[in-house]
Parts: sequence; structure tokens; C-alpha cells
Amino acid sequence: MKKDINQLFVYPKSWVSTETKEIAASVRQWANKEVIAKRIDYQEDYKKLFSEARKKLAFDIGCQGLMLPEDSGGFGFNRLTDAPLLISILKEISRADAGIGFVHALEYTVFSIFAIEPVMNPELCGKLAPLFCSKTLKTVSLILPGFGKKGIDDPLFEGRSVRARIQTADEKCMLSGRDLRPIGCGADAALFCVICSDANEQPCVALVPGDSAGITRHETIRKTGLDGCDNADIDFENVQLPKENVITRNRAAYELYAWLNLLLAGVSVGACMGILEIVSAWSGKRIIKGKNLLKDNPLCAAVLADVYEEIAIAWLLTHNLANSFANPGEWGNSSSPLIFSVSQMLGRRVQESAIRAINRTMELMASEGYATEGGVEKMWRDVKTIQSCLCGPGGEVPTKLDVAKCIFDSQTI
Amino acid sequence: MKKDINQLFVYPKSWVSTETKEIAASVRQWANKEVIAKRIDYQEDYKKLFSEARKKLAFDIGCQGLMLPEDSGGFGFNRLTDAPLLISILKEISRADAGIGFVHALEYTVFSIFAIEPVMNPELCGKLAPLFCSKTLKTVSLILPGFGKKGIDDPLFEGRSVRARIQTADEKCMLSGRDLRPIGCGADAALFCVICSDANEQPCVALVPGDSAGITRHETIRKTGLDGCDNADIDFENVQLPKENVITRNRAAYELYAWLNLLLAGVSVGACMGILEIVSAWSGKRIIKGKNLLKDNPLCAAVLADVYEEIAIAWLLTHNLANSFANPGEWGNSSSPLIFSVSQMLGRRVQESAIRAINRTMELMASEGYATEGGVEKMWRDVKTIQSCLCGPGGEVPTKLDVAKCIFDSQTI
Amino acid sequence: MKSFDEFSRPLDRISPMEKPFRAVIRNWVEEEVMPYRREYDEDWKEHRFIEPAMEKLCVGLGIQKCLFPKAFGGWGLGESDSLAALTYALCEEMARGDSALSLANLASLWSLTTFLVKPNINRRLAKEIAPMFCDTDKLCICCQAMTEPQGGADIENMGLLKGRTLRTTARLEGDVWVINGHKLWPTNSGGTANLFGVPCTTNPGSSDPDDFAYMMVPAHFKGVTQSEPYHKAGMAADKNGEIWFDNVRVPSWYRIHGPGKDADVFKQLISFGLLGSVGFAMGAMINVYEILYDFVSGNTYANKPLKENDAIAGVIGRIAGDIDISRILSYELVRMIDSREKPFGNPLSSEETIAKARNIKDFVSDRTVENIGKAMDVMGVYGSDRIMDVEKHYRDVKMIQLWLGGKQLCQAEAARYFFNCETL
Amino acid sequence: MKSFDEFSRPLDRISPMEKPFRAVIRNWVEEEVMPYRREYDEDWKEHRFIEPAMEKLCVGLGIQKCLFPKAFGGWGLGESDSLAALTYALCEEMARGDSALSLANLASLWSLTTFLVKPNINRRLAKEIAPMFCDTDKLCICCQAMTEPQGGADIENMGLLKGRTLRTTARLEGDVWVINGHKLWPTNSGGTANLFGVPCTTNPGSSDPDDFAYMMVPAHFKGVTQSEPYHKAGMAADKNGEIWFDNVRVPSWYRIHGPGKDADVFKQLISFGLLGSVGFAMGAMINVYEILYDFVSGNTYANKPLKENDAIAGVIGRIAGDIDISRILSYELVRMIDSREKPFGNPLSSEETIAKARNIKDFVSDRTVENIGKAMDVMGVYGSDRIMDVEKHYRDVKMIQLWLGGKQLCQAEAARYFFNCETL
Repeated sequence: MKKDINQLFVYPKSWVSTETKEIAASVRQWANKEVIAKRIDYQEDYKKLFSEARKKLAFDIGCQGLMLPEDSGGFGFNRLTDAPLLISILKEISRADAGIGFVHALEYTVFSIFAIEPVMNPELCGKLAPLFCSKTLKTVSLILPGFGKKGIDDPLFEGRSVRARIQTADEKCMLSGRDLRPIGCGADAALFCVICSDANEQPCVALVPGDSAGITRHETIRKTGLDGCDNADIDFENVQLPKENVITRNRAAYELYAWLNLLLAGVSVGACMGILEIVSAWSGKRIIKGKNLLKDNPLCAAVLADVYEEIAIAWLLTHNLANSFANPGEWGNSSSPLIFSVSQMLGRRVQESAIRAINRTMELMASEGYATEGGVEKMWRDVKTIQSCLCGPGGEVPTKLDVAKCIFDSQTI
Repeated sequence: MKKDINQLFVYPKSWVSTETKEIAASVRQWANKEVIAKRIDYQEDYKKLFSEARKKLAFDIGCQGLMLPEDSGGFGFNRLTDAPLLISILKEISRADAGIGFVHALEYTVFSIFAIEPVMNPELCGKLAPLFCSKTLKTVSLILPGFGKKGIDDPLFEGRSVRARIQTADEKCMLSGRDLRPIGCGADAALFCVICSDANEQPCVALVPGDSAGITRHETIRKTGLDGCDNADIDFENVQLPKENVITRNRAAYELYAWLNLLLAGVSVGACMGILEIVSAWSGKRIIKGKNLLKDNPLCAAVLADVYEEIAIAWLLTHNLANSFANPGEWGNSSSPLIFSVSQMLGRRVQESAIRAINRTMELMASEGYATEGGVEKMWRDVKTIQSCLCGPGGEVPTKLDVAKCIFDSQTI
Repeated sequence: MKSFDEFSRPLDRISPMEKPFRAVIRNWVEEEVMPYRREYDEDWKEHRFIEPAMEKLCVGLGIQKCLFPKAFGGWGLGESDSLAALTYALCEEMARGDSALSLANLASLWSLTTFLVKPNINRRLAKEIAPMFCDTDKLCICCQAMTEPQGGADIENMGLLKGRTLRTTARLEGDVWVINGHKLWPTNSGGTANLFGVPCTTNPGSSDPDDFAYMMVPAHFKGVTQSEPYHKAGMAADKNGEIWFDNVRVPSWYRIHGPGKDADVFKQLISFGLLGSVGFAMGAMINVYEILYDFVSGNTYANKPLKENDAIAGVIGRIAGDIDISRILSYELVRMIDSREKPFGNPLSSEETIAKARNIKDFVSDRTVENIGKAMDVMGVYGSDRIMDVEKHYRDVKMIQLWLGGKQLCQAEAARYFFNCETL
Repeated sequence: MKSFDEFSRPLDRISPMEKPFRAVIRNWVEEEVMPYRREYDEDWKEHRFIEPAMEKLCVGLGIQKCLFPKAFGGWGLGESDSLAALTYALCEEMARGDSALSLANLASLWSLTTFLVKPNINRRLAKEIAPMFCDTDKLCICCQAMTEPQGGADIENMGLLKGRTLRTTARLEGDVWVINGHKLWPTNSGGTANLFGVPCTTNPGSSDPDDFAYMMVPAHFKGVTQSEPYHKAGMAADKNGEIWFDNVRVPSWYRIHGPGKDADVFKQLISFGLLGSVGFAMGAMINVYEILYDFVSGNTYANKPLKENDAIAGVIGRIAGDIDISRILSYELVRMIDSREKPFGNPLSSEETIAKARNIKDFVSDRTVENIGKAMDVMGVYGSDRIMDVEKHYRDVKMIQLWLGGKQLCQAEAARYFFNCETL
């Protein structure tokens, strides 16, 4: 693509600070050098090169532990105003590999509820940060409420079944739950973040070091995309936790949803940037009807415009959402019912746009879009996996009902 | 609706100044008092009350001539930074009556190319402002390039036929063109703004006082919506114009498209605010399945969430676009190819969202949505009329091809 | 494609009557509807243009007697194996000119199907009512007075609510039913109807099908009052208003069949209503196609006819493609209804028929609304101009999507059948 | 609904053979495909699981001989009036298990239709080729080697390009055709095929149909080379690679018919390809429905089964509704093809058949991609899990939407027919 992709999107440039631009630029260098330049090898020996690329990103650039407080050994991007920085970085990472972006998005999501101002908890940071400030690759796994089983009455979090329970006695907490399906990284997580219900069936959030006694990880799940991110179902059997590892702060669970939607929006938009570059190059070379370049055929040009349109809308919505996190005074707090609902709504729209953009691209590129070597189908599988993960039980319905409750005061739904 | 509708949308509140909020608040008072409180009468004696309401808005509040320079007798909201103010006002007007919003949107669109800093033309303002600073209701009509006829080769503006021609001799210009279809208000316009082609087939913009000799207005067109805004086809037969009435500034025609898309986005979002209030009230009263309120049924609540979602997205995109006009340094200039393309793209998305929101509302309200007394069907007809007007020849295609040209360097399309 | 008649139809099973029948109706449309239809919008209250057209169709061409047995002066269509096919053709051809006119006509026949269509023919009642329609030179219109002020589509939701929410009551006093109630919005109310078909309950609050009753009530009977028609976004040829029944006394044999069967026959009405709906939608779409064809052939973008631009061709190709797909589906619905008595058919009141029919209607009306809206956009500033005759269809067809319980009920019925839901 | 067999089918015109035929294939799917299909993705290169399944179908059940005349040891399906119906049933039943397997099988039959299906049976060639398929206990697979490196779908765009862009050449030397060229991506390449059907030109750059030639080329002939298969997003049971023809010499009667007729028969291939496509899509959708049915019945939101939540029911009801609609349309395509020789039928190479068939395929594959994606979302974090067997279909069916010229060509062909476009 001849133009710099960042110049192709309209959004308030002041939302992205100079510091952010510099960090994003170094991530872009990493992406070009470690992944995009090696695309064929990278596809063929994925597991190995994925891990090598992750290491360079995590330690040479410092993306692991990036948003932990400086005095815990992190880089200190732990203010709300860093939200635009986080998505800018996730976009650049995911432009090359959405799987690596996904790993970091989960990490940042979980840290958001205890490492970020104004809810920063120094004690927890002091305990958990060292895990991520070492020079070993670490992942975080997130377990949200979700499906229940017919015939069982679970405590509910906005309609979703909370199947992990926490019991408190003295200064200790005990976490239990079976066959819990994380959003990702269950197979190798160094830290689990679990929305669970307390004795009063109220939601709270437990932070569980991955090496705690009583954790069973089931077999690694074979799945559509995010190949490098190994997920597995988890059992917690009376896992003991210090009391401070359980966040009972009102609405922390809501914040997790909001942040997860924001950060995964950044991942999928990033993947789409990669797609846009690929399809742009391809349509400038491919000849159809025996004579014209594909981009110069009106029907194909209109499809290209569709691809751009979906990505540009997703980009704009993502930056708006990030700005709202950075300016709670202006937009409302990330734990408020409105931002909880709206971040899910915008998060879903971004994923829908991303999937549509990639689908349209594949329609244009046909077999080249479908073959591994084209580089598109991986993004398609990755983004679809993210989209499904973000859906609650019944797809888009829970997020819609959350909106109806907030905006129309719907009851009993 | 119990809540203040402005509190239901997320967007950076700092984008709307205190001054804007105050003016918007007085427009809202006008809307509630002059239209919404009288809705049944207003529907039954539309022509008369439409005109009365317009007068109060135009002169008591000052919406006519609002964006003309103060020294021409206007209110002086003629800086680019007033773009958010303009859409805020248009939203509030259109919440009550999109037709009145439409009249003003056309007026502001046309003024944007000669009355606004930094392209302000004092001479033209001096000549044309008095028309709109008097105490008589005035409308402006806009004639864009569009369809050609099979077998005739017209000069083109980005693929669209330019069927009005301007000839220049000495200090005079002569405008000609037959059966030209304005975007609106052709039947009673005090000022026509016409994109025409010069001797070199380059686009330029002619400003034609409605009382110029050589103008023929055809019969008033019966149309889907915007009932109060009388449109008619126009013939120009050698209409003489002083040279300064023809704007030859590079890309003025592009700016017209950009502003028109922005301001009509404001109108349709405003209509949707009205819809949201109506459906919210209705769903809180209506009983279905013999027992539940409609809003408490999950399927209906999901439809309500859809309605909100479309409106919220439209609202957000509109404010983003307005912000881009207000900050050309940040986003790019409104006459740039990127903003020209993107404003059409976002403008179209806003109209699509608006129509979808109203369609979903009607699906929920059924006959009450379809009957005049419900107040929804008028908005539906108005917004659909706006949406079609904004479409070029072949619907969404021209705007998509504009995007492809700008983003993918598509040629020959 | 040579003409719109090439949109898919199962030519191998179309009745030989269909071709001449369509030709007659098409001719009537060209002569009596097309020249005047642009005036219909302003004619919504008076029906100065609309009524004469209707009269030529119903009396002149005799459509109003079509369902009655031949013995009583009718055409006997109620006994035909091609009832659905011919009804569909009638709806489609009429709606090409004006869907509201088509609706008004179908709605008049609709209520009559409850006792004039095999296997549910009530000959005593047929004989009693026939003279109003068959032995007259005046327009006679029937109205199916279904919806009630509370609950809108609940009445159509027989699957779940089983008539429980009905508030219009019928009380037997000797040989006479005494009817009380209030109905809202039915087609051909607002002063048009000469006869009402009225669903009511003999036991308010009951969901026992035996307590559901369907009565034929002549409009001139004492105690029947009609309001003025409402003003609407379109569909001017169809008047809607309120009807009050205040101690209206009708002979006991004006109840169409009796306990149990009334409810069953009422469910069948839904299928006929859905059949009409897709017919109206198709007629409108076909007319829009005709108009669009000319428009995209004669107008240009980049100095080439719109249809020769690949991207615009993609858009209009999809519109035409959807019309073809909808036509196939509509004829599937025809097949379902006309095979109700045959080896591979299902009863019209079966869950399967109703769910599949609703699904087709939901789909076709969605495509219609969407595609006619798109056609308007293709026509840009001309799209909203009444002179192009497309925007009129746009305003009309929206109503098709909304009636008979609308989208939500269609979705719920489909889910209930396909997933065996128990509580929807 | 009692089972997925209740999705709409025109029961009144289904051949009596269809029921037992479906039962046999369904049984094979349950025994040979379902237990192993989760391993197919890793098996894309080796076909250790895939080939034995295919062999049981093609050799064990004899499917590979189905098209050949009975006289040469086949089943004579090429002469059957229900060819399309049975082919469709085969595709659908197979694709319920695995659409790539179904594709590999259909593609093998596909090229053979050019000379084994009435009215285009070439008995000399049939007799020559029959032993490879009928008189063997080995799997024998055919490959339609169509697409070329430049221009992708151009080859399928016969309506506009008329073979002009073909670069694979055939030169007659005495009694032998000498073939040179390079083909890309056909199903059953990558080392699978024993026989190729090869569209080529006898006069490069010509758009004269007489210069279009279709050759049958055994894979073991000298000068035929195949690459390794590509790795793809899904469809592992179908190998795709490159094929080079380097001065390959085939007897002159390996050209299927001759000048003019080759081009006409090739156009007919498109219709069969479209038929298979909707069959694969439907099979996948039906299997997803089965899985979804269990999922929404057993899992809960707000402690109620998902399907009992009105809003979720709306979503899944639409999925099932679209399946029913797609089924109706697919059988319309079956009807079009099987009536090609009958009074109300059209030739398969007619503009009408191709446009309408493309339109149906475009529609059905779009709905399939969309709805299976939606089904994944309904299943949330379980949607992308291979153990649920839905995501596999999601990856597979995308390909259906893309092949045979993809969406753009479907749209262009529909526009060309419905609007009589001249330059698309």
C-alpha cells in the first residue's frame, strides 16, 4: 500500500499523544520485521515463530507489564488517559498477529481493575506484578459468567450464569467451580481472573495465580483461530486465596466487560489494518476480465470501498470508546451502567464491522483469501474467534438486553 | 421518556460548548412548545402551523441567517468551530420537525462556501445576507450534479452529470440548464446554489437570487416526505449573474457535498431523537401477551436496543464528523479528497442508521407507527426523503466509488 | 429477460385458468388503476377515485362473488383446487397497480373464506349471505374485524394465547347471539364494510377453543357503529377505523361453524392472510422492477446507462435477484395452501403450515421493504417523487411487514416450531 | 418439528429413489464421517482419515460409477430424470458430515457430466473411460481443471468473455491433441485425481465458441504434473494445487464432443456446479441446526433454556427460517435442472437458467455463511471450539461463497439477465 495506513483514517489526531505515536511506531517496526517480512515462514512454523515474536515484543519493546505501575516494575502506563495508548499498541501488534494482540488485550483487561488509577491497589500490584515484569512470557486468563445448564439455578450476573463461587472464612477465601470456559489462555495462564459469586450471590472478582493448588486444566481446546493462544477448561477445587485477591469493589465486574470490549476492539481493528494493506496491494496487481486491474472495476472498487468503510467505522468507534475511558468526566465512568452497556454495544459493532470487512475482502480475493499463504484467512479465523468469545449466551442478545435495561428501564428480562 | 435524552448518548461532552448548549436549550423549548405540545393540531393543519413554527424559530430564536457574519446582519456563527453548534441546533429542530431542520440545513450548507471563515467572501455576504436577515421566511435551494440522459455526453463531476453550464463574458456570467432537480426548496427558494460547469468543463458554483430573470420553476413536486418544503424542477435560461456570484475556488463543489452530508446527518439524528422519545414512552405503556409491558419482553427489548443502538451510532458519527469540520488541522480539510469521501461515507451511514432505527420502531409499534397520529410515520417519510436525496445516481455507488478513488487509487471508475 | 413475467413461477403446475385470469385483472389495472393511482393518497377519506375502480372489479368483473358456491350465484372458487394460486395471482396483479386496493379486495374475501372454502363450507350461511354479494349491482365489502384496542397482535397469536385476551363477547339468548365489543384498525372499516366477520369469546378470559366464536355481522344491524378512517403513511385505498358492537343481535346461525371448529378455521385465516401479504408484496416489487428497468436504462452515471456500470448493476441485480427468490417462495406458499387436502399437504391450521407460512411472509416482506427502499435510493432525487410511482409502493409495503402480528410474531412462531419452544 | 427432515421439500415430486438413497448415504455419514471428521483438519495433506471414507463411498457403495451407462457397468444416472434431485440429495447428506468430502465427490462426478449426461452422452468416450471407474476396486477420482493462474474466475464468465482469456492450448497433430498449460486450485488436484477434465483453446485469444475445447486427460499420461496441495482455512478433504500440462498427448476422441458443443456443454457444467454448491451449503446448515437445537435446549440464559428466551428465540428462529427458505430455493434449482428436457424447462446453457441458478447459489451461500457465523455467536465461547463441530462448517462454507466466480460474478450474471445489460 503506497500510503501510510494511519493517514487513511479520520479521527481526532490529538487523541493520540506524541508518546503514543512513538511507542506505536516501534511496535510497527517490530511487526514489519518480526512477522510481516517473514510471513511465509511465520505461517509454516507458527508455534515457534509466534513465541519468538512475542518475546521480542514483550521484552525488547516492553509490552508485557506495560501498564503495571512503575514501582511494581512495570512501565507505568496505568492511568485512564493511557487507554488510547493501549489500543494504539494493540492495533499495531494485531496488524501483524491478532493472536499476540489478544494475549496482551487479556493481560491489560485484567490489570485494568487493580493496576490503573484511580482504582490502583498497591498491595495487589506488589503481589502480582512481579509475575509479569520478569523476562518470561506470561499469559492471563479471564473467566466471565456465561451459560448455565438446564435444570440448575445459578446466581446471575445480568442474566449470565456465575458458575464460580467464592466462600470467605477468616482471612481466607476459597474458590470453586467446574468446567469453566475462559475467554482465552486457560491452558498456560500465570494468572486467572474470575468473576464469581459470593455467599450473597453478589458478583466479585477473584485473581488466582496459575500455580495455586486445586486448579485443574483440562485438555487444550482446538479452535477456529488464535492458534498460539492455548485455551482449556478449568476446574477450581477449593482454591485458597488471600482475601485481598478477591475484589469486592462495587461494579468491578462491569469494568472488566467494558475494558475487554475496548481492548479487543483494538485487536480486531488492528487485524483489519493488516487486511487493508493486503487487499490494497492485491487489487492493484490482479487483472480481471482479461484487461483491467481489479481496483479499476467499479463493482470490485465498490467492494473495496465497503472494506475500507467497515474498518474506518470500527477505527472511529474504537477511538471514541478509548477516549471515553480516558475522560470519564466527559463521557461517564467505565463502571457506570451506561458505559457498561455502550462499551459492549460498540465493542460488538466493531467486531461486526471487522468480520464484515474481512468477509468482503475474501469475496474479492476468492481462493487467495482462503488459502493460508494469502495471510487473510488467519485474520478471519482470529477475529471470528474473538467475536464469538465476546458474545454472551445467545449471541448478541445479552448485550442488547443490557442496553434495554439501561436506556428503556426494561425489567425482568 | 423519563431521562433527558441528551444524557443517554455517549460522546465527548467538551465537543459541545456552553454557548451551544444554551442555544440548543432554547431551540428545545421552541420545539416542545410550538410543535410537540401541539402534535395533533400540527398534523392536521400542517401547512399553516409549519409556517408559524418556522417563523418563531427563524426570528424569535434567530435560526435564519444564524451563520451569516455579524456585520452582514447575521448572528456570526460563521467559524468552522461552529460546526458542532450547527448540528446541535439542527438536531433540536428536527427532533420536532425534520422538514424545518431540512430547510435550515440547506441554508447553512450553501452559506458554508462563502460565509464561513476562512473562505468568507465579504462581498457576497454583503449582497446575499440581507435576503436572510429580514423578517420574512426564506429558503435556499441546492442543485447538485446527478443523472445524465442516455445518449448525451455531459461534463462530469466525479462521475455525476453536470447539466448546468456557465458562460463568462466580460464581467457577466450566463447560467443555463433545463429540468434541473434541486435537493429541495426549488419551488420557493430565494437563492439557488448550483454546481455548474464552465467553458473548460470544470465545476464551479453559481449563486443565483431566486428573482433573477430567466428562471422557470416547474410544478411543485408531490413527494414522500418533507411536506412543508416545496420542491420543483428548475430551468435556467441565460440567467445573468455578476461574476462574483460564481465561485470558481478550487474544490468549493466538494465542500458543498461535505457540508450537506454533515448537516443532513444532524437533521436525521434529530428526527431519531424524537422517535426515541416516542417509542420509549409507548413501550412503557403498551401491554402484550395479555400481561407484560412491551419493554419487559426480551424480544421487544432487543428491538428497542436496536433502535437505540442505531441512533447512538448515528449520533456519535455525526459528532465526530462535526468535530472534524471544526478542527481541520486535526482531521484534514473539508475540501480534501479524504474528507469529501469520508463525509459522504459517514453521511450515508448516518442516514442508513436513522432509517433502520425508524423502521425497527415501526415494526414494534405496528399500526401506531404507521398511522399519522403516532408521529412516527412522518419522521420515517422525512428521513427516507433525505436519504434518497443524498444518494447519487445509482444509490450508494457514487459515494463508494469516491472512497475507492481516494483510498485505493482506483482509476477509470 | 423479455418481461417481468419471466420471474420464476412453477409453470408446470399452474392452473390453465391462471393465464386468462391474470390477463383480465392486468387489463383492469391498466385501465382503472394506473391512470388514477397517483391521486389515491389525497383520496384516502373520500375514495372518489378508489371506489369506482373497486366497483368495476368487484361488481363489473364479478370478483365479489368468486368464493360463493355456483348454486348460490357465485363462481365456486371456494371449491377449486387452485384457490390459493388464483387468489395469489389476483393479489399480485392488483398490487402491481396498488397494494391497498389489492388488500381491500382480499380482505373482503378473507373473512368469507371461513365458511365458503372447502372443507369448511357452511351452506346455510352461504345461502343466507350470498344475495348481498351475488345478486346485486352494488359493491359489497366484507371486513374481518379482528384486532382489539388492547394488545394489538395478541389476537393473531393463537398458538400461545388461544383467544384468552379477547374482550369482544358473544352471549346466546335463545336463537340470537348478542355481541358486545370494540375493534380497531381492520381493513375495510372506516365506513367501507357491509359485513363484518367478528372473532369473539363466549367466555371471557378462557383459552378453551370451544369458547372462541366467529360471527358474521351485517354492518346495518342495530348497534354497529363505525368511526371515520384514520390517516396513514400510505395504503390509502384501505380504510381503517374503529368499530363498536353494542348489544348487536345476530341470528344464531351467523356463527360460522360452532365450538372448536371456529377456532380451527380462524387459525386457517392466518394462512390466507399470509398468502395475500406475499401477493401484495410481490406485485409491488414487480411494478418497481418495471419502473427501475426503464430508469436505469435511460439515465446515466459517468455518461453510461446506470445498468452498464458494474457496481450499480450489482445493486440492481441483487434487487431483481431478490424478486425472483421471493417469487419462488411465494409460490411455495401457494403450493402449501392448495395442497392442504392432498396426499403431501398439511392442514392449514397445523403448526408446520403456520410457522412455515409466517416465515415466508416475514422474509418476503422484509426483502420488499428493503429492496423498494434501495430502488428509491438508486433513483436519487427522483426516488421520492410521486411521479415515479416507486415511493408510493415504499409507503404501502411497510404496512405489509407490520400487520398480522408483524415481525416479532413471525419470529416467535418460527422459533416455536423449529425449536419446539414451550413458553414463547 | 420432529426432525430436520421436516425442512421444506417438494414431497409431491420427489423420486421414490430419493428416500432409500438418502438413507444409505446418511448411514455412511454416521459410520464413516462423523466419528472422524474432527481429525480432518490435520489430515489435509495426508488424507489418512479422508481417503478411506471416500473409498467406502465411491467404491464400496459404488458412487463413482453412478453416471456411467448401465451397458458399461454404471448405474445409468446420467440418463435419469431425477439426476439433479439425487445429486442434490447426495451432496446435502454428505455435507451434513463434511462439505469438503461432499465437494470432492461431486467434483469427481462433475467433469464426467460433460459426456455422461443426457442429451450429451458420448458413448465412445464413456466406454473408453468406464473401466477406470466401474471395473475396479480402487478409488478413482476425476478433477475438473478449470481455473488458470491469471484472472481467477474469468473462465467461468463465459457469458462475457467466451473463453477469450484461456491460455491452456490444444493443438491437433494427426489423431492426437497436444495440450499445454497451467491450471490452479481445482478441487481434487494436489495429487488426488486420476483423470482431468480440461477446458482449453484451440486458438488462443479467440472468443469463437468453436475454438473452445474440453479434453479428458488421464493423470498418468506423460507431461502431466501435479503440485502438493495448498493449506487452507478449511475444506481439508478437498485438495487443491497446481497442474501443469507439458505437451501432453491424448487421443483425438478424448475431446468430449467437438467445436461448438464443447462450449455449450461447458456452460451447463456451471449449473451442475451451482447445484452442488447449494447442496453443500444446505447440508452444513442442517447439521448446524441439529447441533444448535441441542445447544439451545440444554444451555441457559437467566436460568431458562436459551430457546425459551424470546429474544434468543428470535435469533435462532431466523436461522432456522433461513434454512427452510434456502431449502425451498435449492429444490427450485433441482427442478430447473431436472426439467431441462421437459415442456416447461429451459436448456442448462440458457441465460435464464444460468442467471437464476447463480442467483439462488449466491443467495443460499450468503445465508449459510451468515447463519453459521450467527450460530457460532449464539454459542459464545463454545462457538469456536472444534468439539462443537459448528466452527468447522463455518470455515468450510466460506469457500462455497467464493468459488465459481464468487459473489461478484453471480451479481453480474443476474444483472445481465434481469436488466439486459450489454457491457458487463
